[in-house]
Amino acid sequence: MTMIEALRDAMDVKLAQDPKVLIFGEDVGYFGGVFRCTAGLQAKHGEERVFDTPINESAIVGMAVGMAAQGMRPCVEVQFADYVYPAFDQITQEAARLRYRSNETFTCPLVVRMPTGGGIFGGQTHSQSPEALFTHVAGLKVVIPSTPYDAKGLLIAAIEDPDPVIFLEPKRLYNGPFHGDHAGKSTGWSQHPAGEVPEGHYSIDIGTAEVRRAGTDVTVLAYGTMVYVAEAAAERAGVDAEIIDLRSLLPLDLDTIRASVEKTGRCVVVHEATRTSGFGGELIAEVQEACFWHLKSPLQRITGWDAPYPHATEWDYFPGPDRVARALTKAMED
Amino acid sequence: MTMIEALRDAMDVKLAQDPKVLIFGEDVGYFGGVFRCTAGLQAKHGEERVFDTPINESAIVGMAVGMAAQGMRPCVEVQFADYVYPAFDQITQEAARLRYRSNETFTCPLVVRMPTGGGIFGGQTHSQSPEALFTHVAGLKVVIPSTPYDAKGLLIAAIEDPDPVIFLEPKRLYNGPFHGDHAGKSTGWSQHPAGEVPEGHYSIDIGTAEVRRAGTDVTVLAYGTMVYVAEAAAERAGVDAEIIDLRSLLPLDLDTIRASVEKTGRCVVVHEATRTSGFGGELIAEVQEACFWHLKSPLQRITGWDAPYPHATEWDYFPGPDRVARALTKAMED
Amino acid sequence: MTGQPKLNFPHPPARPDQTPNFSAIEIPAAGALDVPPLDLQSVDSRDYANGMIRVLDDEGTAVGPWAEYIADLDSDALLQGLRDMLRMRAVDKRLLNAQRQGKTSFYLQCTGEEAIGCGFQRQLSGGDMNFPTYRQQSLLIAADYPLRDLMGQVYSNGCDPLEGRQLPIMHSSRDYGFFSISGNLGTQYIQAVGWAMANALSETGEIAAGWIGDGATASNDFHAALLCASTYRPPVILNIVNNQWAISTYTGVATGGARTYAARARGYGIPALRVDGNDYLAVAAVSKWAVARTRAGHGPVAIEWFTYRVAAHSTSDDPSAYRAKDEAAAWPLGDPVARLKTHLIGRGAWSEERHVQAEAEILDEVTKVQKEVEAQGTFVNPQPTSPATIFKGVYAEMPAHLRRQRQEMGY
Amino acid sequence: MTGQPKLNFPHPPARPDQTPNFSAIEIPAAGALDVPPLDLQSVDSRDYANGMIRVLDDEGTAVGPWAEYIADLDSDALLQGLRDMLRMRAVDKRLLNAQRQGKTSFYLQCTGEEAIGCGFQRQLSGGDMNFPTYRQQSLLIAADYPLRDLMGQVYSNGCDPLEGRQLPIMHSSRDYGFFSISGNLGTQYIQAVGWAMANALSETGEIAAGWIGDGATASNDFHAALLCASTYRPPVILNIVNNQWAISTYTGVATGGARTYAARARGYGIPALRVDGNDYLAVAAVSKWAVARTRAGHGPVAIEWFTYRVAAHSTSDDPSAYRAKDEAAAWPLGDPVARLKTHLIGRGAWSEERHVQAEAEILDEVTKVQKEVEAQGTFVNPQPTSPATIFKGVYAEMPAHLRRQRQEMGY
Ligand SMILES: Cc1ncc(C[n+]2csc(CCOP(=O)(O)OP(=O)(O)O)c2C)c(N)n1
Ligand SMILES: Cc1ncc(C[n+]2csc(CCOP(=O)(O)OP(=O)(O)O)c2C)c(N)n1
Ligand SMILES: [Mg+2]
Ligand SMILES: [Mg+2]
Repeated sequence: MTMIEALRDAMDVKLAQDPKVLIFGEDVGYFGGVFRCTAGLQAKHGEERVFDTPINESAIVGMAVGMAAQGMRPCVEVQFADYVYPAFDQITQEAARLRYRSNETFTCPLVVRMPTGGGIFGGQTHSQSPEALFTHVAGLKVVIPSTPYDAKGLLIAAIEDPDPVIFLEPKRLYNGPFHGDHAGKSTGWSQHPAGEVPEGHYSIDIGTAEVRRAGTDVTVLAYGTMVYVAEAAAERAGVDAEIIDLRSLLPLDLDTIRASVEKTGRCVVVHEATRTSGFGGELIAEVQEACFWHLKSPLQRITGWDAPYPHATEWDYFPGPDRVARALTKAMED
Repeated sequence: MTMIEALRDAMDVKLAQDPKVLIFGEDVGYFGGVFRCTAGLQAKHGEERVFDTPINESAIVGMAVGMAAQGMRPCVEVQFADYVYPAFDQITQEAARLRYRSNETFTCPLVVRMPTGGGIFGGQTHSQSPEALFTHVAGLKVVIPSTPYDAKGLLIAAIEDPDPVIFLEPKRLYNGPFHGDHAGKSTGWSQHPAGEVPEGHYSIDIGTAEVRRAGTDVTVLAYGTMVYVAEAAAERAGVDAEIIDLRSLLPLDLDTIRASVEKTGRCVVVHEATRTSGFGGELIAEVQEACFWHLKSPLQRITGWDAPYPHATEWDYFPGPDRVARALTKAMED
Repeated sequence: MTGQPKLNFPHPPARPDQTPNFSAIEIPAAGALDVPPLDLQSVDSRDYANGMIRVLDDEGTAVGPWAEYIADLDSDALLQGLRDMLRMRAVDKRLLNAQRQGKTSFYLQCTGEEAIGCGFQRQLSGGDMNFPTYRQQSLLIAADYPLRDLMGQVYSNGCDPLEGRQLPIMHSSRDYGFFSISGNLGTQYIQAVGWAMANALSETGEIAAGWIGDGATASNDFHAALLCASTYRPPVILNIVNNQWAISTYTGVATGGARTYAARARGYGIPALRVDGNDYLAVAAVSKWAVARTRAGHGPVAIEWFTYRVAAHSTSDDPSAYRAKDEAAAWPLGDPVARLKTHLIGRGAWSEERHVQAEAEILDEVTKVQKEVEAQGTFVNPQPTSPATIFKGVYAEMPAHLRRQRQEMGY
Repeated sequence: MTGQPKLNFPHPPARPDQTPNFSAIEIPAAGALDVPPLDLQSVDSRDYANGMIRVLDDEGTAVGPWAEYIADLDSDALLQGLRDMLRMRAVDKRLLNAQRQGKTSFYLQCTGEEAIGCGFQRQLSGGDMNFPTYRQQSLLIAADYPLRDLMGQVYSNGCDPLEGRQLPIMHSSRDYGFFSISGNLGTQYIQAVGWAMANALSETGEIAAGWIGDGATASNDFHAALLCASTYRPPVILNIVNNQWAISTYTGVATGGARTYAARARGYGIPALRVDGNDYLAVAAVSKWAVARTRAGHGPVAIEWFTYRVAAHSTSDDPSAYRAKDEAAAWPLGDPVARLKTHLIGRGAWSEERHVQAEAEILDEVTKVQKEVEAQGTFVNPQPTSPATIFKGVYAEMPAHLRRQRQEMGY
């Protein structure tokens, strides 16, 4: 199953199970979304459950906040993460704080799904990775799967979560894993074990990381597309890296991270987003505080450059396996 | 001169000097702003230069983007930093990237001023510190003064800057320094040397930090109100802290920071914003990478808690001198 | 107006040191407009949106079709309305005082606008939900919300249902149909639309009512709400309280070249009416009509309540710096309490003496509750909330990082 | 429509496998509306906003007051308009092809909408600035923007004036009055208002023109722009291109219960007109009127251009999944090129033969430039931009952290 199919399956399962679940967003209804994640859901569950909206992201989230407060379970789509900013007020000031400010008499169980990240020649407005912004906001949860299996289990968990969840979908992984070799041939999910997705209901606890590759030399903290880039980089560098797929950025599975870094004493953080005040800063701050006395070399960040996402030079911008491999090598040298 | 007067003076100087400078925002025109920062400016410079706007922050910034592109120098006010989110799209996707995306044929020299921070019993929507969000955005500059002298010099520099500047004004410092002792008597700026503000034009380079207190034991990185809290904490802890007032978060004066931490080997970062993905994470990531081999104890963050800003328990939320003092002591013990 | 383009800057009719002047405001005669059918369409609502529905004439007599429409509102019901407004005024007065004495950090009155919330709320049913701004405390009063809770919230003390989390006046009560106030202007308006959509989908039979100030109609969420209400037609009433001012900013800055805010709603295809908001009978009548229409499934409706903000914006504000001193007295639609009183006296159900007595009784009642509530702590004499509440309710379940931070705090 | 509230979900007239059906669209006769005075007020613009200004009748004859209004537009000028449209079509065709061949990552056509941008642009003067969406490349064509620059941008190659920074079609040219395209829908609309305000303040005599699609009228910035234009009255023309679709979403989702988008602008107090966007003469006439009005200082005006998106939304889209197959052919306003051609033949200034010849010449010209541009690199055969451009122009001066990152990259 592709990640797209897995996400669709998660929504399908929840739509069937819980009459309170609603799916809406731009082009998600009749057409099934520009990435086809909701294809067929309106035909199957009806227009009252799955519908198209006007092009106004703050309206989409604002409606969802009102619905969630009144007992529904809206799971909305923002067409690209790059278009989430008009909804920033409703997400960060409203959804995130409704439970708190009403002393838990109104709550806000909603999911905002959005395709994130680069690698598709989408330029500035189809490539952004805004996850760090949301992790700064108390009251939100922030989730990003890297496999079809996780995508389904985490999306079901997100829809069932009593609090608002930002659900980032690495669009470069929609149809297959991507190790950062843009010139190479890509294989689909059907040839990857994590493309095997069970039928029916299952969920993955939000807040748990997964060790994708056990290793002893250096810990790599990654999520989304960068999990595969890290795999390729470890191979390229010939370093026995322990690669942790965070899956959930907020809350963060610090226990798994700490256990790894205490073992390896070295750590590289990778993400696609711009470096300054990216989530890498947060990770490094936490790791150095938790593991200071175990560290053998400086923690490093490999990230997107601090520039807008370019079009023609995408592969020089994207933190590919070469850059990550160099960081791994350097971590071992220091 | 109070910080309010210093800011007003900066705008007055620039309005007089440059016909392209415009001031607008909610209640800033006739009335002169809810904090009175623009009082008298409309009467002096005319309604075409200083005017009131509808209550729509994205309209305010959106108009400013168009004006700036056409050669004006708009310096707009957002009434509280808590209300900047509707303008988030125009600031981060438009102002920040206009120069880049047009290959420098359109530029965006604008300033967005906003009162920031807590300590005034303003509750969730009059107390926030959103600086970290803006520092994640390539193309923006982010400035926050802590004295009337700096406020004037930095605001003049911001208005003259060829690129968009987010100008955060620590509202707790508008009328005097604040060391975090909310029960104690506060003194105004008239009794503080930095309350002495020269007449006429001067500017302070954006991107330069200032050592507020030289010391040898531990480096404290602070900005805004926390500069004074750090001073009080150092005294309370009896630690010879070197307190650096960052003044500019983006670009960051890493040279000054590095020189200090290489000397002290210890570092505490303080800010009012929520901890996770706050600017403290970025600072720690940079410092540990730049100074790893000099560090004698873990870098620490003292910040607002990861909860919405509360009303009644404000002083338990605010990172006051006691908490900072404990961190300084701990830095020395480790 | 030809030649060079020149920018327009809207000005209020009078600034400090000028004489109040409302001559530009057209006040249609009471009784002039009829009662449209419940399924009124936007195209047919032009006269209601540009005119003004009024019931009480200058003598305080109820006249015209809308008076007939609420003929069943007997003297008892109207006296209840009067008492609601008097209670609202007493609460505002006492809490303003408390703020002046430093007993609370902040307060904000709704003086002059009491009829709107009081009259509207009495037409709602249990389960209906208001999405208010900070100036709709009158909805709570007319919902018989316990004064103890209301005042406790303002004192941020042991009586506060919100446990000190929110700025004073940012009430929240699910049981009394009052959605949690945000502070970020406008956000509640589209949320009201979403809530009403949920009602329609779940067939609850309940309706929602969004509230927004004239100034905040400029916000993005106002647009979002009108748009989505127009598209999905949920059972929502979209109220606009035009009290002529947004802090220091004259309402003209938000109206621009539009005739009325009601007319703006019509541009979205939503039927809209404008109402004398200082006329309790007009408020009650139009509210009754709008609630009936909405509950019957005729889709959204917008109502502009025309009124005047008599008091300062809040305790942080001093209007003498930006508007004419006696503007409130010059307001052509008068005072809602005085007008209802005159009407009730006119119909023989009330007297000056009984009014004075009622005022005193209500002030006593309010003052008594206030004393009790103050015993649970004030700003001068705090009985602080436990700091551990800071970490409560951020999430349904406290995640590890918040547990660590709570420990770091010492709890 | 009474009883339980039930949500409304707008539907297009036809879905795949259904017969195209535009019977619900009222098409007023050509020549029916007169030419209002330049200082037309919003209240007086109702018929223009709800009706439709049309000049060419079904036989291709120019009729009515608007035809007279542009009587000075002679055959040469109209032939120029025809050639603009043909060039536009040729460019779209060639670049679509290039994308299909993998020579560029993305493309997007404006087929069916050529008259709007071409007709409008020819009425502007140097210094006037458009704030376009991604579907207004016709403005560039009619501004005689060098094809080399236009195509270079799409190929993101050595000819690209933007040095590969932007997605193909996201043009930017200050000199040709074309503001940098954002990609985030709607944002340019309020920026156009700000630019026009700057024009008024600096007395440049220039005007600005905002552009937005029907779907994007739902965006917050649409509201912000109408609001601020209404309040400050700067010299700005607010164009709405209603091409019936927003990717797969039928225009009804954004219209809701409103009659027209033009009517929505009237709700803000802005005079508004609706125009047959497939009628080059109507476009030219109304553009001429709007430009004259705006430059003379009569404030903002909104124009809804009624048209149909013939092609797919973009090369990432396949409309056969959501709309009736032959909908474009059924579109009641026809094709702008064919209509202008018929008109010119009718007035004896053109012939079928000359048309065929002109098409071929223009295609040749375009293909020739295309070849030259492709020699500077394509996606299949890239001549990559230097990676160091990544750090150029983020700020006027490169800050230290970007210098460090550039070094880290190896430059
Ligand atoms: C998004 C946002 N911007 C600005 C403010 C600051 N503010 C608070 S009240 C107010 C005026 C609102 O006026 P109006 O909507 O007319 O309501 P009124 O106070 O007259 O009842 C402003 C600008 C805010 N709360 N939220
Ligand atoms: C803020 C934002 N949300 C969503 C999108 C994705 N998107 C791109 S084009 C489009 C449809 C726009 O339709 P319309 O405004 O009618 O213009 P048209 O394509 O028909 O010319 C959408 C939803 C976007 N670019 N920006
Ligand atoms: Mg108001
Ligand atoms: Mg469209």
